[in-house]
Amino acid sequence: MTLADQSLARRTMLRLAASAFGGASLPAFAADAGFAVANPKYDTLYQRTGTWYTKDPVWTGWTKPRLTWPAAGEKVPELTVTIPTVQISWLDAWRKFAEDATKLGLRYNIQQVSEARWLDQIGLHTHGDIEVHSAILRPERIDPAEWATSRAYGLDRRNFGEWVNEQYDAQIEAQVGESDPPKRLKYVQEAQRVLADDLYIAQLGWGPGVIEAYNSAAWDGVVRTRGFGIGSFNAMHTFLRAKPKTARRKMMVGIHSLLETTSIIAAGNNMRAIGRMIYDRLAYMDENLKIIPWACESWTRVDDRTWDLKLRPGMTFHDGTPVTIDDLQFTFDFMLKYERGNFWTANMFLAKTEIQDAANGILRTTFKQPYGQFESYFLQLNVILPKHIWRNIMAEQGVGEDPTRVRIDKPIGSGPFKFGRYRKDAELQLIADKTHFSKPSVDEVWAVATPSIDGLLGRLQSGDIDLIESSDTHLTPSQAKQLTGVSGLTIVQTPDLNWLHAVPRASNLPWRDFEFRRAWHHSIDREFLIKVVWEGAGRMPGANTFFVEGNPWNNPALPPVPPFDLAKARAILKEAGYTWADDGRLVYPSPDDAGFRSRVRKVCKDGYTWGGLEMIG
Amino acid sequence: MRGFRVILDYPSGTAGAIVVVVFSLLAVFGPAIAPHGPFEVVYNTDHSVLRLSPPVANALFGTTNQGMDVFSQLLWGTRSALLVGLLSAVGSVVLGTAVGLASGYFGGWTDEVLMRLTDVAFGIPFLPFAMVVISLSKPSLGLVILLVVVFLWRIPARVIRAQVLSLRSRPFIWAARAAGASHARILARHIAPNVLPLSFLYAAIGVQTGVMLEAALSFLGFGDPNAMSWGAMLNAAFQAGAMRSAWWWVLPPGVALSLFVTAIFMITRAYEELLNPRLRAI
Amino acid sequence: MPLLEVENLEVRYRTQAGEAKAVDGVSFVIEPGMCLGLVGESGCGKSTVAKAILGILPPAGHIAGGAIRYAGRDLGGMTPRELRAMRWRDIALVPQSAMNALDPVYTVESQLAEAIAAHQAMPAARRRGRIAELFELVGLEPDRARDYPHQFSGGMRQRAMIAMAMVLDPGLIVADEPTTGLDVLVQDQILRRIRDLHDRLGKAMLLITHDMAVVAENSDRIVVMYAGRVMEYGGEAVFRTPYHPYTLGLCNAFPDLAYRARALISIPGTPPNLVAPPEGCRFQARCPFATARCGTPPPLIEVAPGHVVACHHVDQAERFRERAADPETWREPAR
Amino acid sequence: MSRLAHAFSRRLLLLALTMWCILTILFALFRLLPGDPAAIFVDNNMSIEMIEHQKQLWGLNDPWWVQYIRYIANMALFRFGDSFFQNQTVAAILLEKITNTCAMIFPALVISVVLGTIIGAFAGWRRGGRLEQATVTTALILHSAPSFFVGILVLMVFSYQLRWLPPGGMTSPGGPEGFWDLITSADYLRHLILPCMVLVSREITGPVLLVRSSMLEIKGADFIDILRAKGLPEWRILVHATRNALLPLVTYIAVMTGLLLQGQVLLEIIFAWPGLGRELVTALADLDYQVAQGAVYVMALTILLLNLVADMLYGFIDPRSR
Repeated sequence: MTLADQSLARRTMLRLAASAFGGASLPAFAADAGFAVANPKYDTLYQRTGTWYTKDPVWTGWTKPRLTWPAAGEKVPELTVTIPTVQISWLDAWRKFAEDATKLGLRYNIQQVSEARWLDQIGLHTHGDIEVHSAILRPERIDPAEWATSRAYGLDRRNFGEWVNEQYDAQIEAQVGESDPPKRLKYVQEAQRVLADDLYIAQLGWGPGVIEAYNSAAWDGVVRTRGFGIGSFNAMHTFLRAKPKTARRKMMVGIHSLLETTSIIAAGNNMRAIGRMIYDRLAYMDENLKIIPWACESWTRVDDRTWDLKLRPGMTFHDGTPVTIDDLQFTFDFMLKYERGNFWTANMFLAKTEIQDAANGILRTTFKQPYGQFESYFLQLNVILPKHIWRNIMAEQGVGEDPTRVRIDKPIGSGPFKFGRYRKDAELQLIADKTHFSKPSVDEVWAVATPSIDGLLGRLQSGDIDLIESSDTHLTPSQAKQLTGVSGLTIVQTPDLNWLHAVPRASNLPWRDFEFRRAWHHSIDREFLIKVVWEGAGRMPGANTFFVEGNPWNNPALPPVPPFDLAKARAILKEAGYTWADDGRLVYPSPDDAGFRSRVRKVCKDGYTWGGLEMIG
Repeated sequence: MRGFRVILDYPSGTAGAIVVVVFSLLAVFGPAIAPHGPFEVVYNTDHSVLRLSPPVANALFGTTNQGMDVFSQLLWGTRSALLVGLLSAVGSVVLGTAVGLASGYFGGWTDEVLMRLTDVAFGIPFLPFAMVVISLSKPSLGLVILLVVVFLWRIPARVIRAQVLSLRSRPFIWAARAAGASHARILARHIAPNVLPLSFLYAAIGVQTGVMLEAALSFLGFGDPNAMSWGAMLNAAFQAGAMRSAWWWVLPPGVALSLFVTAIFMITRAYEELLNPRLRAI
Repeated sequence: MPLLEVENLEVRYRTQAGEAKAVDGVSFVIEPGMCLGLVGESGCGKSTVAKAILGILPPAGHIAGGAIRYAGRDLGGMTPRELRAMRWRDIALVPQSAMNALDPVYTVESQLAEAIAAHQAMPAARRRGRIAELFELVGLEPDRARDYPHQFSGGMRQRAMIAMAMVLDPGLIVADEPTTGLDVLVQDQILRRIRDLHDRLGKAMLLITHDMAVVAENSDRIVVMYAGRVMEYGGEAVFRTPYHPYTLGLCNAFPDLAYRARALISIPGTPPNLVAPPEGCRFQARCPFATARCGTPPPLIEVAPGHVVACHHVDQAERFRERAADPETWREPAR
Repeated sequence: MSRLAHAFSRRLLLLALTMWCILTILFALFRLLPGDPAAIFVDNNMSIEMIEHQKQLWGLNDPWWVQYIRYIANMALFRFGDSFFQNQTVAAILLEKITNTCAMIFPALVISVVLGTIIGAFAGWRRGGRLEQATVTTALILHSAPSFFVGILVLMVFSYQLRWLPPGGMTSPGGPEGFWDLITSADYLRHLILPCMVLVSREITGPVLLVRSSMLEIKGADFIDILRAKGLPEWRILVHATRNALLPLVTYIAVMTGLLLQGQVLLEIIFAWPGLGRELVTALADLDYQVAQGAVYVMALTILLLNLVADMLYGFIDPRSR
């Protein structure tokens, strides 16, 4: 079982397309034998036909030496950290971490690459020792599987450190099939405990804070959605409930990312969020992240793989056509038929749908296996497509089997906002559908593309925009400070659920040594990240978990993160048999150090079972 | 050296020369006199970060949003800027001169091939091309220099070819050839000395263009992340959204860049007048 | 009334070294129908005289004294508007090197037409007719008028310039070294054309040249200039019986004309610096016959009616003429 | 005329050759796409069959030279493929962006050339004056000032401090629709002023300095004396001189447009202008390679075509070169 990140799939298609017109060709690699996996179950990730790690010369070239026992006196190699160029703050933090690590005899090689190349490298696990990642919140990402599975499950490719802890994986496998939320929470909390205990990922900071500014002279009653803030199209409560104070009933929203397409199928994340304001989601979340009914009035669990969905009565599409259960079923059928993993991944476990009660609008959905993500993922991601428009759209436009190629110039949905005017990369007008059940109080929402933070702040200051779309753009305290004097603007901070973490390559040396990991965790000056880089807008991580305090899935009883203490780190390393060379560099314990050999073989802390790559020889 | 004296005959040339000398000194000694490292955070006495501060005593030009000292960054940035400028100038002029000499002197197919190559180079839009290359690989100062060289060599190549062509028909070349001098000797003894002043001119122009292009690339975020440069400073200010308020962060790199580029421009104009007396009346 | 009177003309140029007296007290008179030859080495100021008359001195130059009168009217006292109206209609120019005298981006015809249009309203058709007529006059095919200057040969361009000079039928034509840069055959043809203008149409003319032979053939009166000053001024006696050693030297340069000279003899040395010219006779440094007296300004002596010479030693002219024929005399400067 | 035709066809051939070389470079560059194309096999949601199908569809199983020939053919016919991100053909995207870019460049170009010529002509004509000295010094400084810095400065002053002009974009939200309505609207003009000013401030220096120096050269030419001697009014003489001085400018305009097109990238970022340069930056960030590649191709082609046009135009303007 795996969950795919659709961004990876998207890039695959992009690369394929670029190959066609840009001419890349596919080199053939000779399979490299010599790699072994402790538990054959995990073999599939490395050896299965269609996977490629062991066939990739870059990956094998990197991994092989790191799975070879170090010689006597061998220094711990340079630790490579790869950071995308756009993430200036990550680099700022890593410069400090690297400086501190030299005091332990560690050398970092911090590489900055374009975001494109970074995505590629982490996807191929050729990014080096440490992968750095931050959370960007979306409604479906409240579901614990988004992070717990993708970043640490032994069979997921987005587990960039290739950490394979069988006890952790057991919890993950259990939670995803558990459709009863309280029971699922138990599994998720136990998984978090294992993760934190085995010292795999290092949470560097919880944050940065969600700080926003809005035009309070013109608007009242903005809604602060936990983790999202007031201005996120993903959490559209502000756009539904804010009250205009002036005659202007249009809300102008500056948006950093460009508006690239109006097709909800082909869109990237920002436009997809807008798409879900036009098409109705089946369920949504309130400002406290509690799941609430949306286009589906209610749902009933029949068994652990079957649910009955009841459509909200009285809804109409923006062209006046009533929304029927046929439309809902058509949407699922459409997704089932064309699901290629390159758009919505929510439907990959759906087996079939049948209309249970047409008069009352009840549809039965059946899944291939017990499904724990029904409410928090499946209902959040799916929308209702108007059957009368979409029925033959693929054939009419002659796009073959590829729904991402469908052009929808003027989307018609049943959501709270009608699609108005659109100028690509410039502006998009959303007109409130006053007949919608959510009863939007604004008249219009305009998304105004402004590609730089400076431009956004300038427009906020000049009153051109009322707030900034906050899915990926928050203010720093110093930016907020610049705006505090501006009349009419109010700064608000919303409790955040964000984090920034580092993932070491646990399957490789030196990270295979639990004691080394422990020492490394002590070498990270998290306070620097929070106080200096984030300008104080962040929290010290309570534990090494993805589900920060405030997240509904948080486990409050986790071991704390190892504090920044270089002396302690040094002591741990010394205790574990590490020595220091004349130039100060850290040297591996001697090859006959039995403790070292056993730790490296086991990788996991005592009490857990390692299922991943084994040392060579 | 005669060239330098002529440059100094022009007030603008003198001013330019002084500015360039000052910047060169800063590039060499700047990091040594910089009170902080390029990425070092400046703290207040109470150990809070001196963040986004206008110029004060312990941060002469103020600080960035990360509490880094703008003055120190400027000094470190001068070094990278001049390094890129100098190396790309040398690279492009050596390459351009070699191509120009070979093309102009040997003529025929050599000329045809090299000049078509130059035409191709002239067809490449630099910034877009450089952005593509950098985003496909890894940003570094070396790559920026390489790209600037690839972009710049074409101009000296064409100009020097034209110069060589006119030299080639002069009697002393015929005489030398009739006397049995080898190609290498003729090139080295008779042609190169006449072409070198032009090469110097294009080296100066190369420094200017190199500095400018590095700044532009860095500003767009395609610069070397580990090197502090003027463009990178502007980029950081732009990314931080500090343009509207933190004038102390924006002005130093911008003014330094403009000043340096103007200075070189003044020198090249004075030098051009030396090379081309017809312009002297102008 | 004389057509053109130049009286004590002084022209100065601003140079980096100081003010150069390019023309220093030059006077001459051109009567209607007369051809005056102005002769001297290059740089002696003769072209400057022409430019001053036409009012096209470069920005660095200005008239510092004296007067130029055309038909009795002082050009210096005219308003720019009057001056403009007078130009070309009254005084036209056949310039040195017609190569660059035509605007390369306009057709020859339009440049001629422009001159007409600037001074008189004339329908385009008549203008074209006039131009065709003039082209024939100077020996050019009229249908080449629509060509661009670069399509003409050097000689053709100079003819076009002569046509242009004639286009308004001016009272005076200034021909400033009209044969520079042309090959000998063409030079001859051009000179013949110019002589035609003078002979057949009775045009008054100021012919400027360094070539004594040209002057001898064409001119009624001759002015010999050296270093901004007039050395000798008179009728054809100037080259038949020259008085001034400089004139002798000039004549030597053209053997068929030279006074009993057998070989081509040139004057050694270079003209003096005009920023700080020597006291006295300007030619003294190069004059083989110079004496101490030459350090004082030479008097203007009328040796014959209408024949004026600026030399202290007019009395020794006979001896000079004999000695001047001997190349040895010119071997070394006197001092 | 046949000589002209011959020259033209030779130039066209050279252009094709140059373009082919650039395309080959691009082909090679994009073959070095980040990462390993074999990575396409890893997507668990993409079946092998689908990948194979897709590869077959795009001809990726063909030998490299077949792909190369197809690629060149596609490019030559402006078949850039589709943008995955934007759900549109790349050609359509590029066309729209070029239009927007031209909406900024074109006015700037016209103003720079016209105003620059006038200023340069006067500066050259009235040589030595204080005005001329000031013009030249200003031009030198403007020429050297990096446009993105100037852009930031004018934004700081006119937009953020004085609040006279909008800080970016082509229109205010809800501005006029349709290209013609847009570019004839006052709103668009207001948005155009700042970026146009920055572009002009830099680009005008070329014509000013160029026209000034050729003016100085022409002023000393004999034919100017003749024109004056002909009694032409001063302005007529100035027209003659300017017309001659314009010759080198024609070639320069092509160079200038090429430079503008590239330098545009920076200004489009600063002024949030949805043009070709910004599209390229976004495309590179989004891995939208078809768009990136198309954009570079179009820019290179534009530059080459402009040079060709300039050469040909020069032939028409300067009778000597015919």
